[in-house]
Amino acid sequence: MILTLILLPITAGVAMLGIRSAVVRRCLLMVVAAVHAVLTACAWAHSPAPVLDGWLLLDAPGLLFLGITSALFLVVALYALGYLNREDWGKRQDFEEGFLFSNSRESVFLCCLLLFLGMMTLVTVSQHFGLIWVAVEATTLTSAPLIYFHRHRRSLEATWKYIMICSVGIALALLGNFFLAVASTLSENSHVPMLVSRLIQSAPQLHVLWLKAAFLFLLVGYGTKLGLAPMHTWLPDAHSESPSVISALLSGALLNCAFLAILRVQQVCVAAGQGDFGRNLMLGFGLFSMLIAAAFILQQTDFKRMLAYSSVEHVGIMSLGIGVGAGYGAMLHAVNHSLTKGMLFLVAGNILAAYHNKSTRDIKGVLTVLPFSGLLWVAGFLAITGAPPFGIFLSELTILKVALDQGRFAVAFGYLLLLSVIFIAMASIVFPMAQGAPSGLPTETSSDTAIAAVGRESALAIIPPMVLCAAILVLGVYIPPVLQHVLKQAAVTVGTF
Amino acid sequence: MTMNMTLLQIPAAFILAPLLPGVINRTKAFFAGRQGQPLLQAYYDIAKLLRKSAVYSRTTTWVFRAGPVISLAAVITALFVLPVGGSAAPFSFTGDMIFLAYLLGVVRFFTVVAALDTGSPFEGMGASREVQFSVLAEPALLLSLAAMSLIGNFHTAEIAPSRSLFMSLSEIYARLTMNAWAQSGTVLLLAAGAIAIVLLAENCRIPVDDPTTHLELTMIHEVMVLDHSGPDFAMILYAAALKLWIFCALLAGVLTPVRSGNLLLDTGAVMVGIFLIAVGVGVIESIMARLRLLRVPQLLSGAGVFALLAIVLVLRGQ
Amino acid sequence: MTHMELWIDILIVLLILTNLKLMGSSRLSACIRTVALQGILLGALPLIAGHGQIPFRVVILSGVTILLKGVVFPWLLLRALRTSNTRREMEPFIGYSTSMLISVGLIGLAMWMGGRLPLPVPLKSPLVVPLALFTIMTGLLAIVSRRKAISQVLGYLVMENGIYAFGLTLAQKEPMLIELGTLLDVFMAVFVMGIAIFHINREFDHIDTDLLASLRD
Amino acid sequence: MSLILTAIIVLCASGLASLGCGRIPGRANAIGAAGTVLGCLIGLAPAAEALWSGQAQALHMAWPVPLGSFHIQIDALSAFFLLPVLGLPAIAAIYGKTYLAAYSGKKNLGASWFFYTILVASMALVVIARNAVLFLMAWEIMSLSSFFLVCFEDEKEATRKAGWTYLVATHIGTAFLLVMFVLLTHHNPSMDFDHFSAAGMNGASISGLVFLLAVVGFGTKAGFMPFHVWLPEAHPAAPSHVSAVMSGVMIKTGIYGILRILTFLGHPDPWWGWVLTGIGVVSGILGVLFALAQHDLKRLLAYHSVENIGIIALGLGMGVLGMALNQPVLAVIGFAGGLLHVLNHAIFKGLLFLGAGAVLHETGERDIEKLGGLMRRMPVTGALFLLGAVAICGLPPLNGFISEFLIYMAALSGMGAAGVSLSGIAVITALAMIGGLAAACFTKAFGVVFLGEARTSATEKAHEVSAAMRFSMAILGLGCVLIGVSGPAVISAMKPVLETVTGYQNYDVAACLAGSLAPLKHISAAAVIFLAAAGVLIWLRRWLLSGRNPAESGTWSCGYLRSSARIQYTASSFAQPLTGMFGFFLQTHQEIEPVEGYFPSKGRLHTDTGDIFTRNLYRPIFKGVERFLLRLHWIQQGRVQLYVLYVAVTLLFLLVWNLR
Repeated sequence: MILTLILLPITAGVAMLGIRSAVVRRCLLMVVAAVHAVLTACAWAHSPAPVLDGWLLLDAPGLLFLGITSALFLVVALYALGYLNREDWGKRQDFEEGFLFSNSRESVFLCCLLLFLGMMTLVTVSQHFGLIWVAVEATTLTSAPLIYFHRHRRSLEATWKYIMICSVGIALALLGNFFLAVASTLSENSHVPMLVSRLIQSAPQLHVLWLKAAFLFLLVGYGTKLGLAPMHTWLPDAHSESPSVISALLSGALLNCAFLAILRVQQVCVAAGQGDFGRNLMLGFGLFSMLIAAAFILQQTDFKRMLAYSSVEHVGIMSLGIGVGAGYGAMLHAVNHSLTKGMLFLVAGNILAAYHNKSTRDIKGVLTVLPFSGLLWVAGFLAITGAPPFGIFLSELTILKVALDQGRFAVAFGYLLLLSVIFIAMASIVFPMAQGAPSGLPTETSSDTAIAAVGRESALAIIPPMVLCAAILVLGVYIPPVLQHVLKQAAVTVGTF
Repeated sequence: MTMNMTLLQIPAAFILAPLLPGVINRTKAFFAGRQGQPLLQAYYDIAKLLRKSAVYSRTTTWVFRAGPVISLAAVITALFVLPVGGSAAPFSFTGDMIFLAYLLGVVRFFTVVAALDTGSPFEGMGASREVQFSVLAEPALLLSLAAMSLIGNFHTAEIAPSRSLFMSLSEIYARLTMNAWAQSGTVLLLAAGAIAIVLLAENCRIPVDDPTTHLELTMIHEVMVLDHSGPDFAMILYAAALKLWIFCALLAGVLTPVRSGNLLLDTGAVMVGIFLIAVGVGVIESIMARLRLLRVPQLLSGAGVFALLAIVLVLRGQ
Repeated sequence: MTHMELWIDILIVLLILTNLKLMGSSRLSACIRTVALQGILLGALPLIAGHGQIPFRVVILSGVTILLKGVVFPWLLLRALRTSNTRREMEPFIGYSTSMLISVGLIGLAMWMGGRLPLPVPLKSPLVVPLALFTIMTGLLAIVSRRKAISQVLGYLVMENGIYAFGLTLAQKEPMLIELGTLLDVFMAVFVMGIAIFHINREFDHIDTDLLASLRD
Repeated sequence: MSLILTAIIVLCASGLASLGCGRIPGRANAIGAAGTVLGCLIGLAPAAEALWSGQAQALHMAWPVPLGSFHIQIDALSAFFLLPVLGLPAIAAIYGKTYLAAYSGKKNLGASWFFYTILVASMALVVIARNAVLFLMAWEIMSLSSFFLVCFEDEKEATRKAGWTYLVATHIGTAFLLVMFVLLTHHNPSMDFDHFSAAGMNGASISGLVFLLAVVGFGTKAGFMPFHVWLPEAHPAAPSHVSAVMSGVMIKTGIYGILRILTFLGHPDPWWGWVLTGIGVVSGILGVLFALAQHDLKRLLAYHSVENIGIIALGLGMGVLGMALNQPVLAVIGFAGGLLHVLNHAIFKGLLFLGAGAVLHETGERDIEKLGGLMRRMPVTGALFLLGAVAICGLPPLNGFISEFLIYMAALSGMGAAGVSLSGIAVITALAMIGGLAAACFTKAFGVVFLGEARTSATEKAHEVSAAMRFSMAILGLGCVLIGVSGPAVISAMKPVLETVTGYQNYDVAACLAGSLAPLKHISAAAVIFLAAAGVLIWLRRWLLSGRNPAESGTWSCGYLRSSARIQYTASSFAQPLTGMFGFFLQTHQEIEPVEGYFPSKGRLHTDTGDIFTRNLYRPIFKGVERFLLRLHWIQQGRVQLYVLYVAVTLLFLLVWNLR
């Protein structure tokens, strides 16, 4: 079943290249997404057997992140249907600089999309550090063409930065893998295989110094992919220039994959008695990421960049959560953040489609122009900043409680301070956009005709974010027992509570 | 015995209060070397006004007409908690001094509102000053009364549930004996000073206000009631007289510490005190000029400082 | 010092020299050739280090490495270079002589760090770890200090070479599947970068990264 | 318990139903108002029962969220707060139905009612929640729903700014509460109130810290100075019935929070009482001073909320001091005064905001300098506003006096005890000054708006508001009078509440209250005398004037014959002596073009009193943080080389750092 989960999207992706009918392609996309989701659900119900000598195995963290990825992908695929329908496939004008550009071919786009899903699935099920590395690098490569979907200068720049920085980062992670291999070399002829479970078993025998060095390299390497500051620099560019569908997946699913990769190393560290070493580093990176995110969300002029920096903030929170030992909170936060950020990017796509503008200073009156999207935009803001009854409130509270229970007052202070600053900064951007009389619309006539020109919101653009909104609302007041169980298991796996 | 006096206090105030402005005016006339008004001028004025009809501004509403009525009613109610010298008031209860002060607040509130109802700039001006000065006068009055309540009482470390340490006005004044003066004379003197200043301010006497001036720009109380006429104005005059009576009684109670138990002696002493205070007010009005308006807050702050000092002394001293 | 160890040391010194050459030359085609040479040398390293009896998988891996790093990548890059009409790296952020000086400094740093990391199993040459670290740093330095997109890809390749040097000599027990997967990924990365350079050239008419700095805050 | 849950469900359901009818304003309006009234009435029943019997009722259910459980309880304290929490919104809803009708077609009334009902429901949940997670959720939902209500007219720049300020303030306040609750449940996997303990790290007591956090966190909501800055912005911006609910009830949840936390902290330290008293003095005096300097009627009322919260804080401060120093009388009377003022303020502030709303509804004007003479056009509103004004000034025989009197009593009775005397003096001085200033402020507000002549044409079209709106205000006015004359009964009924707050046994509280019951009885009697005297005098005046024929003329202007409405004293000039006297605190901004020369042309004077805390405390802090963070923007320069350098340097730094 695990193999099916990986191979299904890959084969379907390759097949995409050969399908000429747009309808069939889109149907295939939906079918794959749905089947993938159903298989994932089955995996949640009954843990599937390990394959390839335990290289591919679904443990609790993997199950959790696979679940997020699959669910988000299903919703995003639904949105993508509407998105691809809306897209104008000919040459058209860029709304910022005015030059002409076109899109890459839909078949390539969908192919990469499915390959991307396959690679992310591979990350979640891999137990071998080498395989994890291969899969993570593969996600970078398959997602690069997705970012360059709109073929214009800015997206090209973003893609370039994305490949360059992430490749360098991942290369460092490869070195980290080798270091880990050195650490696991017991003598000339005996070494521990690079499987997570085996390394944990023989963790006491590992070479501490090499293990630490390996952790540093892997943290910085995968941290680049995860978007921890100061390695996050590619993230705002890639998220703002890619289509919203892709931004949602990058933020909601891809970051988690990198996070999972770091958690795997942390697992080994904890088993080797070096848990505090890893935790302190993650704590530092977490706080620094929040600080950087706060600085750049403040007076941000591009709302998609704002969301991207918010992702930096939230990976910071997740990292900080692991850092203070709040594994449960961090895992819950990963779930909440993925769904919330996915929803926000989808709504941002709707706003962008109506306004043809990304400037937070020009756009006004979203609530009037796009009543549903506006409402979701405001709700998403509240959710992402941790207002109840949305899920992030609970995860942030849990992390705070652990931090204070550990007596880490300075950390708790910084955490709350930065959360507040970010809340204020985002509120100063989101509400002026949502409220007031409409302005910033593409047609410079009276607001009534401009609103009429935008027309009513289509169901395919509204239902996916609504579904996500409902999900985070539910997670804010009710955590299903099955999820609760997996979260607790995952927290135990990474050596926290 | 005491009972009788208690019941007599209110009629006495009703009857004697309008005499006080007369006494003041006669004193001033004496100092100015004039014949002056008759001692009973205020009675004549009230009687005359009661017989007259009234003129109302077209701007005014029922608020204007209600002002004098409510003011007078409040002053009359205040008389019920007012001890005259050592004899208790008809109503004496813990915290009645606050009730008294707030009843005077009601008087002020409705006088001011009635003044504003005319829409006249002059009355507005007077009203504005009235509320300004009361902000400072009210704490001074309450603090000085509180200081007196603490005299000789500051020794119980714990307040028993059944009995409050803090007392009613009547109890306070009943304890202001010669002995109390001997023990804490400074405190009482300071408190009396504060009350005296508040008396001058609240009753619109020189140096705060000049009731006889004819330049409306400088007046406070008189200008607020410019538009009232007939029975309304009679009520205002009467209420003003009663208010003066109340303050004189409060001050006289401190300054005449005759608590012999002999009704005649005690009552006589305090009555003499009340009228001597009226004479004193007259003397002040004769020998002092009106302060500049900007100076008045300083004078009232002085009263507040007196009262505060009194409290500090009484708390430190025992 | 045995015969074989001498050969290893010679190889390592050659690798270090290729790094210095890369940092010192401005002609891009020369740089590409240097990197190609480095790839070939790197591919040869496990063959020499193998005590005479060389397992089959090592032969395959070395072959693939030499093929990819010595032939395919340079060919890809040279093609991109030709289409873009670019010859030289003009005005790098850090000048050539400075780059050389920094490189020398980096050798020292690499030596120090190599000394701080005692290996659990004794190596054929104590220079391998410093070499690997130095190559990685050179690659990073190239990425950071050069303006042309191609130079950055070269930097990435050098860095990858350094990592590879480390991996080949230290962790030979890695399963072959992983090794191949790794190589495939690197190949794909360079391939995608090549495509990106192609698009950059089409979009901007040259491959300077200066114009790729419009997305900022 | 089922009744209160039913009430909450009814409220939420009617809100949703109203939201569903968003396109038909009339129906949305009717459903929203009716649902609110119904829900509130259902909810009041268990509250009344709990107060009457003194028995607490609880419901405890599992709730699968981390740290949470669905634990609610109605004890006497909760029940006491439920009275205003459910009472005032019901009355305001009746008013709001007509008030909002003016916006039908222009605004989404369904959404407004939705947030209104959610606000009421969440407030009810706040006062009955017994689990920190549940409490915090209700608390934040309350804040958010009221935020959306404030943003009702979001097309106005000022409204958006007000909403922003409110949102920021309430969010920061909640951050303090988060820390507070977590500290209270140190190392405990459950955040139920039952498990709260003030024993912190290593057994050391952290109750002082928790208390301070509560004061800041809850104080932000309550409007303690200097955390009040959102209040004068947000309350005026909301629709008037919402202002009434926010000012009258919602900010009291902050007071509830402090009281509730006090019950967990055990024996207080004296400095807690001093802190509360200090806050009370500052909030009370500065609140009313700033109110005095305002020209905007609703803003003025909002500052008065700060003042009244200050008075409540004085009462609580006395109560805490009493507990700290083992002076049960002081404690009981202080808390009684503070608590009763909570109820009283809800009533008269509700009345005043509804009155202000009526003026706004009819004239479209909130600037009192442009109003005047409304008494003749809106006699009922005017009379009720006057009643509210008298009550808020704390004048007898209305309700405001009763609660202030109790606080005075507490201060005076504690004066003798060591540790209280200074606070006692402060309380008496402050209360007396507040009384004087409040009288100044409300004679100004009432006088300038309702009396005299109309200053501009804004009032021309005004006429009396609808019966429903008058009815709402009349109910509240009746409340002012009833509590005013029945002080002893009210205080006796509060006995279980005081037991909950102080933790004293039955006997003690009753005994402590006895000392204050007698005076209150006398005051009630004196109130009757007052009313009787007024009645007699009215009759006397009627009788005297009956045969005569009162004449009418213009106002006597001391000889000026051609007087116009514009020569009336304005609100600014009325307040000027006092604002000038306290100019140091107010820092009023003045623009003046004096009248100069022999033939003067136009002169002009404009004053504007912003908040000194906003200007001198918060704005510099915010600017400083902003400047620091913006300086970090150079990081993102756009060059990929630099970005890779970051990665390399980070790695190198970590390596060197960890491999030293």
